[in-house]
Amino acid sequence: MPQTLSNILIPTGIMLGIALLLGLLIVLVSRAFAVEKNETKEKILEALPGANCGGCGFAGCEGYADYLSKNGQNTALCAVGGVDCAREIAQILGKEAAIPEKKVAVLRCQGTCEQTSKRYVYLGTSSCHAAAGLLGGPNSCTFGCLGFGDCTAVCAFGALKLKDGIVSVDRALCHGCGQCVKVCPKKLLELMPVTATVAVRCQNEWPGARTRKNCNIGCIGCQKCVRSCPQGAISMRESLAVIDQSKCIHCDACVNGCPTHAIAFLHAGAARNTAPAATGTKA
Amino acid sequence: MSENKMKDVTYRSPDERLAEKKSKYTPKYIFLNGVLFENPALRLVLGTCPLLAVTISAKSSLFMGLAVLFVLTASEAIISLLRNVIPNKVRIPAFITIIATFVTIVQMTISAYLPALNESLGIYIPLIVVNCILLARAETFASKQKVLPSILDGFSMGTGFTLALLLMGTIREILGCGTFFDMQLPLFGTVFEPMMFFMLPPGGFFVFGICICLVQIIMKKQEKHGSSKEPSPCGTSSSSDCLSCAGCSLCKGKEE
Amino acid sequence: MANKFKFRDLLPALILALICGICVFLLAGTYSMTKDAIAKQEEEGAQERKLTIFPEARSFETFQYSDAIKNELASKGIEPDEVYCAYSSDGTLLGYIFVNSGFGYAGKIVTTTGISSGGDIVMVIATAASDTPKLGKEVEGRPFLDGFSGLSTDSEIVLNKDVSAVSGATISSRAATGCINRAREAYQLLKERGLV
Amino acid sequence: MTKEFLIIIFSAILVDNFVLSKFMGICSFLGVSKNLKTAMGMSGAVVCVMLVASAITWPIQHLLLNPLKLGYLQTLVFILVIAALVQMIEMIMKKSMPPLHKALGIYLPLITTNCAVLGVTILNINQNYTFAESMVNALGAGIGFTLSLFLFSGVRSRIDKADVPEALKGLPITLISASLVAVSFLGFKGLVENLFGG
Repeated sequence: MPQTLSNILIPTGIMLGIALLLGLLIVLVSRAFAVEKNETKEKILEALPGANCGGCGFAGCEGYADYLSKNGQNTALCAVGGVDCAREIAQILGKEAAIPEKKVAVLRCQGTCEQTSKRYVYLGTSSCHAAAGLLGGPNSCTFGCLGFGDCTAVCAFGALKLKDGIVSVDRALCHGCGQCVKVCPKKLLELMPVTATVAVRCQNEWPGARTRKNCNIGCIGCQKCVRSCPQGAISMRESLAVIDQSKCIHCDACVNGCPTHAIAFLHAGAARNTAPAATGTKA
Repeated sequence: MSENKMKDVTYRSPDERLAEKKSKYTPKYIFLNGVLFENPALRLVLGTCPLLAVTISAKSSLFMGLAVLFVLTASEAIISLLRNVIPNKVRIPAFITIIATFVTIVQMTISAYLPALNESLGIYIPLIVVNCILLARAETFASKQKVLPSILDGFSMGTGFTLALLLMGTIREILGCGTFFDMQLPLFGTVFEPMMFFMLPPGGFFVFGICICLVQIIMKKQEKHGSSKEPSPCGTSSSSDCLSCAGCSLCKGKEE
Repeated sequence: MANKFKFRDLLPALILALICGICVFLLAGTYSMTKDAIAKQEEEGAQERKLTIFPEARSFETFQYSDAIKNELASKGIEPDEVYCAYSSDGTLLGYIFVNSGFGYAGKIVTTTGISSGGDIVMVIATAASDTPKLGKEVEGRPFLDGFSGLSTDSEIVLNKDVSAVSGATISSRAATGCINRAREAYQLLKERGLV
Repeated sequence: MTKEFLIIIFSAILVDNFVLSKFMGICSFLGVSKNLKTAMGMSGAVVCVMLVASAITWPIQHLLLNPLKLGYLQTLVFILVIAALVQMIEMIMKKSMPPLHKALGIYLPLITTNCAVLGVTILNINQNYTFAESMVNALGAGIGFTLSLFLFSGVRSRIDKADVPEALKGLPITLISASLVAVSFLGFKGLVENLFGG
């Protein structure tokens, strides 16, 4: 009996010793490197959708939750989460709920294959950045959308699709996180409030004659829209019209006046009001 | 990368989140999960070390699969029994000790009392201790769920792993040495010269890649028909606690 | 440390130790139960191997040699794990059995080399337990090992000259040949000392 | 003496590279080599776990297990030591390098079951290396692991750029390229013999 007894007890004793030693070491290390648990940050992280899209300007939800748990202001930066997420965060931080302004990406170019032409056949890797590096891209208009889909690859919500040469934005799916705006080498995508109805869908700053030769739907800088806008919301940059959305009263005068249709409605239901002099703001 | 990665990531109210966590693991879901959606070898890419070494012959893959099935089910049961006892700080050493002890006890009993089984299975039992599946499943599943789901999960993961092993084993054995379960296949001896490449581990990588590619095609087809209500393959609902495992490019996990 | 070292902080370490203790208790228990069963299995295996080398042998005794020779063998790195003498039913000496071990591609290789009293290799049996089947395991196959039978123990056995290696398992075949050569050299040394 | 060490280091890094010749530690190798930063973080952790684990397991084996004939405890004790080390490294990393800790995710605890780490410790005992030799072997194995991880994450970032057929995207193409890298490492087989006349 003693033989088998010692045969069992000795190893058990050794193991107990080793395990105890290691356990103590672990406890010591865990005390030396304790990471304080930030309760509010955890709760906020739960509330955020976790898309890590960077739309709020922080490094993912973790960064935003960290910022919120520390200084607790602008609780409504999360475009993806939308209104109810902002309300929950405000509730966690004990602030009154701020309504985030829903934004949607808009492509400021209509240079589809029919409207423009190609200057050379591009056979490089299919990425906008690569193509843009080669003499501004194969398109006749070097400001225009190259259509290689860098933005579609980065869009986390599948809101961007390539349609006959340029990108089309699906406004329902777009959460306004702004990833595509950052990645477009030609800076054509811009986040505009959902309420906006019209926009200059062109970025071409060439004088009108040269634009006309390269794209039959580009802005030729004729300034008809500047004169026709009752609010003076449209100004000129080089020979390109720029609309200030805050002043726009959605009277649609500029759209009807534009000879090349460079200014276009943003979504089907926008063309509600054709009379130029109408006043009153739209919902 | 699949373009709509996080289509379903929208805001979910607190009680929605709670409901989602609870209701997820129905028995049918766990079994399908282990064999199809989250097959440990082909989807989560765990347990590759023994997988490459063992799938040289279909027979040894079958035995290895059965050994893993048996040990995985039992150790997940024990671990989920003790899940409230083991403090979080020492969870890994505790789990691995339980697994290692269990495997060694099984090895000893088999080599002592079942010499026939030991002849075929003997070499693979120590390999199981080093198999990542056990600790991965213990860490992600058994330490959070009750005993019964854990046993079912262990069983389903084991079967999934055995099926994957068997698939690879048969391919490598047929191509590598022209036999199937050690029976010389008629065509293969003379007309088709067996390729040694498949017996070497680089061949194992190659066949493993092809198998995952097949599974990916099947999953994509199902996704298109929408017939499979395939959850995000990492088995984690929201993407925030994604395991960023090797199969990350397959699932909706976040992408660095 | 910020706060005082309370007992609660030691709890994880104690629980880990407790779990490990119970595990090893079970392990040691099964080990002591299965120890003699495993030894019996091994013994049967060894006995069976010896009988295949010398079928007509009836009894095997471990070969005794003085410590001086043992150290000399060890210094040359050719000390076999075990040495036996095989005696037939009427007590005549049939030959010697050297058991050596070495390292193949994936694990231990144990060779049992039977050398007749005349000095030629009767037969060799190799076991490569943890080698991968179809590769390292082929070293156990008869085609490879039969190449050694009948070779004389005077000259060194060279792979791919006296014996052809197993294709695809060069490391394991080299390890096995190494073990057999070590057995041969040990036999030569014992012969010089007149013990054999 | 140094020739002995050189042989061990050389064979651990090139000839018997733990990942590409002995095929140990593939789980984390595949999981982490997606981008270089996490790959290097991981291999750093693996190297120090290997070194410290060898430093602890060698004396345990030779001073504790062998004299008392407790060979069967070897696997259990070794894995326990490695698991405790990994747990400590995880805590240290969580405190000092949280982004890396988040990037490694499940792969940090999986170092415990990483066959390479356990493989090194058991190999040190089986080859009955002296203490210095086993430390050198652990260092060589660690460097070999880092080298193969480094090579492979380079290969992998190239693949992400190339246009791969739809079905092969992601893991399958990674595995096929891993098999090619492994074949290239087969070439080192005879290196040590004729380099050092071993």
